[in-house]
Amino acid sequence: MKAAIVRFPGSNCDEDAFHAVSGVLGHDAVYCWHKDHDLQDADIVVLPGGFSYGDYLRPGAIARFSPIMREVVDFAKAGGPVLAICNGFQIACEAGLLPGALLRNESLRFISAPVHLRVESVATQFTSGYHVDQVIRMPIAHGDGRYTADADTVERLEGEGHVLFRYVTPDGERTSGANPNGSVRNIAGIVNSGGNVLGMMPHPERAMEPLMGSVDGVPLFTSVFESLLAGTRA
Amino acid sequence: MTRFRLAIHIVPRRGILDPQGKAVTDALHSLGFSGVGDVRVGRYLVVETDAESADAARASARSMCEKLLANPVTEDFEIAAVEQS
Amino acid sequence: MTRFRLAIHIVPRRGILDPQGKAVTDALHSLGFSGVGDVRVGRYLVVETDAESADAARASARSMCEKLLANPVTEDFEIAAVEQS
Amino acid sequence: MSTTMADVQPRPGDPVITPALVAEHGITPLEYERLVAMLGRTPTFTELGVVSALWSEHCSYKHSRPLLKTLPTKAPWVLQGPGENAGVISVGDGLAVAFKIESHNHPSAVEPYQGAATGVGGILRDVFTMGARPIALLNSLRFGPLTSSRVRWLFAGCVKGIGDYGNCMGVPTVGGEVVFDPSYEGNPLVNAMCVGLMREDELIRAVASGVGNPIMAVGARTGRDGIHGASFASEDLSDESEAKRPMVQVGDPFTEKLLLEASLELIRSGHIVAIQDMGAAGLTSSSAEMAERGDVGVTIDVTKVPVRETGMTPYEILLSESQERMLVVAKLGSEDAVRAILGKWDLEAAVIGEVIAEPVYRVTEGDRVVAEFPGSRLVTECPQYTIEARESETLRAARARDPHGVAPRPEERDDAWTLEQLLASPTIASKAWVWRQYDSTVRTSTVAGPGGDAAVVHLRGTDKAIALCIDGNGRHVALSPRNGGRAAVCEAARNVACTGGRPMAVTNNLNFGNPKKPEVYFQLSEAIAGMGEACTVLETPVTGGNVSLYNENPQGAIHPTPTIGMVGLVESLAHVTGSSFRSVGDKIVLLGEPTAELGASEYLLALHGLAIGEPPVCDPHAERRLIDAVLESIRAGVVRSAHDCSDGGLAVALAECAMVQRDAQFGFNVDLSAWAGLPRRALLFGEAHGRVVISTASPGQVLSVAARHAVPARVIGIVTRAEDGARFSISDHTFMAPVAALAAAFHEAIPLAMDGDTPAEHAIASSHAP
Ligand SMILES: Nc1ncnc2c1ncn2[C@@H]1O[C@H](COP(=O)(O)OP(=O)(O)O)[C@@H](O)[C@H]1O
Ligand SMILES: [Mg+2]
Repeated sequence: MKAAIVRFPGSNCDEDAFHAVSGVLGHDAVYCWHKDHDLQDADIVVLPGGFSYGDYLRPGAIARFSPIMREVVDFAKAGGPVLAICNGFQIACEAGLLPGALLRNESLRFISAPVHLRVESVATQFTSGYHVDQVIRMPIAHGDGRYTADADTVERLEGEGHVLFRYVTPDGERTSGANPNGSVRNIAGIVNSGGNVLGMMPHPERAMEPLMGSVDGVPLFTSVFESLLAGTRA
Repeated sequence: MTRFRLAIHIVPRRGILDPQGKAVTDALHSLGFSGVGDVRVGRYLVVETDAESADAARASARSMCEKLLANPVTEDFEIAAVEQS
Repeated sequence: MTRFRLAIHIVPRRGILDPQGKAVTDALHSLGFSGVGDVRVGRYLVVETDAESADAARASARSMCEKLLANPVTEDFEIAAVEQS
Repeated sequence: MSTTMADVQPRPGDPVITPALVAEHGITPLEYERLVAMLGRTPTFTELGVVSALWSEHCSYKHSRPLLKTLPTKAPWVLQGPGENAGVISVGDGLAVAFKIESHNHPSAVEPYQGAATGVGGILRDVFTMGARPIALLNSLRFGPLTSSRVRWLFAGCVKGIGDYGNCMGVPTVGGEVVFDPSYEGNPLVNAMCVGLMREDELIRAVASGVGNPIMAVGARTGRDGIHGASFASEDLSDESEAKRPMVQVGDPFTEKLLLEASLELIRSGHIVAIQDMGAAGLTSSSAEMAERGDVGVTIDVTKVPVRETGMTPYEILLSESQERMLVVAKLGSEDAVRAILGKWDLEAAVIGEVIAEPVYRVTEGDRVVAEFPGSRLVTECPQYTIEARESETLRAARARDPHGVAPRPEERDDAWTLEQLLASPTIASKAWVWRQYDSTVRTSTVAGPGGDAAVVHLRGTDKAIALCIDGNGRHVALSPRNGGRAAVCEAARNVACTGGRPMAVTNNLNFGNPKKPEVYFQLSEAIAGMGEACTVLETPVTGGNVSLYNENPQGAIHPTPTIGMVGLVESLAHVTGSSFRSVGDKIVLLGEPTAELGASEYLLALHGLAIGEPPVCDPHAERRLIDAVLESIRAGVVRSAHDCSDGGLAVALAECAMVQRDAQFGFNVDLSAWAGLPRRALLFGEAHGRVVISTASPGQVLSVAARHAVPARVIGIVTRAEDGARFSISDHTFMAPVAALAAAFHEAIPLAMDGDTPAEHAIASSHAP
């Protein structure tokens, strides 16, 4: 299996994603330069974290116009799995791959901290490796992670089980205290209606090895790769 | 072609939480500006551009906002001024 | 006491680097707005406040900018409008 | 080799040189004489500007170089000592670590957000111009008391500036320190440290060479930013300096990130021979220093420099401190290759001059020569000063006062109350409010981030890690400069050892007042001597650093504050050790001895507002034995946790072991009767050096290791459950503090001060941020 890790100017979690895919899990990973139009026949596309174009104007607002985004959008439309992490999530929303928007944290501060997430649905190719209501731990590190969408959209996401991760307390309670950035309904990660584009603010690629303090990100990557393998076998 | 100066306002849409506006309100109160009520904080852009006419300039200002400058999900924009410069 | 609506523009001072303005300029160019020259990105604040008179409102707007809203070493401000609301 | 210098005519429109103008440039009459003698004529306005920058303290070290020369700088593992953009040490496996610390005190006092941010930008460039990829940032901050709203504004702004820059770069900020003390009220200190990693063979030095090679300006365009920043940073902050304030430099971390990637690609490409950051005094110092190191001449045409604004004069272009720019000496014929690499990253590169054989430093504006100096003399001619050193009577008197004579406050009858007060003192309290704003986990190699004694960063591809910290205690230095200099180095080494790292090398930042004052010069020379003694004994050579003088204002000077950035090597990830207790029933061992020393303590400042008394004596030989004992115990696998005693003494250290980690708290039960003879305040809160608190399941082994190293050691108690509280007994005197209360005091202090009922400063800091 091969992952295409898109490199925008200002991406800075690209090497971490590369290490997660290839260093830790032993799959192939390639970097795709934002000025190119080539996803190098990858099976999955990763939009990594960072500060594409310095987050100037709005996080993701400029990156969505990078040349390679045309291929990324086509890949997603064709049902290919796209994993959009942190700045990648912001870019995916700006590009219309996912509904809603990510606004400045309610505290107005950048927040770097480990958070607890509750897995809300395991019926997706990204979460089949977890069990329902499992509480997992991984870091967040962002200044603009407050997920917002109009009421109907939020209802639809909830109704169709497209909210995959929610900020919770260590024992799985959804409280305002457990909400680091003011996201509506503690939403930390969602999938599109096709179930093939995942956007999340927390960093699964930073929870891959014991020395990182958590390995809770591993099942996310293995889930996708296994469903892809299953697909090719079928 | 004439040079125009476009002034653009981009504001958080009503109903969307504006924590920066709130922080500024609180700050103004604690500085003694007790009369202050609601504060909204948005973006102000000044764009120099060439255009055939004021109308053309205004039209391209709109499309800049729709394409890039404002986020349709959370923000409203207004073209505050179009002047020759 | 009357309610006034103050519109305030805060812009990076001329000569001071405006990385955001530059990023937006480049983005607009690559979107085909080739006529675009310089872009400055600042903040737009709308402040509701009570005051005795329009002049009083304007005066307090100034002092808000000097005390809090504008950074005296990097930014200039202008009171764009003072209207009864 | 001598050369015939062109007869340089004044540039039309430039001001005429008058004594007043010379003085305005901070050039003394004596220095002006030297200049005229060197040129054999009156300098042009441009030359005056160049010299005022290069002969400023910031660039010339004219008051500190003779003292710095006394520091130890050599060891087999040192690949690059002082004099380059950053120091470099070998860590084995063909890997090398580049690191350096830099101050941005004066800019941060004027505009905290941009001042601190550009400080981080500058130190990052110093490291990646050596060929290393930055892998960690640290920072050391000093402010007045948080009760002042201006201080809260400075603090919030600096922290946000540091965070926004490092976060955008994707370099984790893994550690640092923050101290609040009245002496910094008018002059905050902002020191930033960067650590980079490279293969030994990737090391590149900023030495111009190869006659005919093109000199290229790379990165951001040049504007009027920070003109005269260097000489500005070499003056007291006064009303004049307010007026003369240079145009504030604005940082652009996005461009810096592109510049980082482009520079590393450039260095690996083999198309260049040298690269240097255009930092203080921008183009002037970078070009002059590269030429001086290479013992060659350079010529630069300012009309070729890409500018951001129209009508810039040669003077302005040479002295601009616009950020995110590099000066590169390319190989002849490689110009296009260089442009191509920069272009890939949407950055500019322009040929602005060339390396010449003639040993002259020549600047032209088109065909007109606007400045010409006899080569390296421009750098070497700068006079060096040695000032008479005399200790301040006031400080002498303050040291002479007996801390034990200070009457306790009535509430102190309850030691638990005193302990809570100390834990809530912002200097000791948790700095999580700060580092929650710093991305400390990007690059996924942070084994131990902020919150412990030192940070630990994994060297991927090996089983090794590096341990990093910054330490310095200005109050101790003020009251006993030489001892304080030793102590700063030893505390840093202790912190590194507690995490399992062997101290390897040091970078340092000397933050002092006006060196022309005998009292300040005394502090400077004594502190440096003390640092040197400790570095020699600990075998941690100094590989570089930075000097920031004139940190004073009409109200007076700051505490003399050397900050020490220490790099240690952790031989195996298995050795990485934390400071928090880990399991109930573990024995608590104290290595080192409590003493009757109470002078200069945080206790005296926090509870009595006093900076008095003889500071605790620091003996580097004892520290070295302690460090060896700690490391041997850790390697033997018998250490569950290790935490050094610093601010607040033994009681605070024990409390920290129990509750720094909010989600894993413990209690403890200690018996200090062995020292019942000591004054109780000294025993609990005195800051005697050379002490480490260890928790272990095998106390016997720890004691025997300690004995072998002649380190005093004693089992003082046991780790209990948090509900059992923090219990102390000193013969018949006992007291208990609920761990929850200690934790609340420690964790809530800074959030309360910053977010409590005064959001104003925060609103300012955030509304000003981009
Ligand atoms: N400005 C800062 N930036 C990042 N981390 C910080 C900062 N200030 C303090 N810390 C972290 O808080 C912890 C406690 O700092 P400090 O009290 O100075 O430790 P010590 O007393 O052991 O030197 C350390 O892990 C340090 O890295
Ligand atoms: Mg310590």
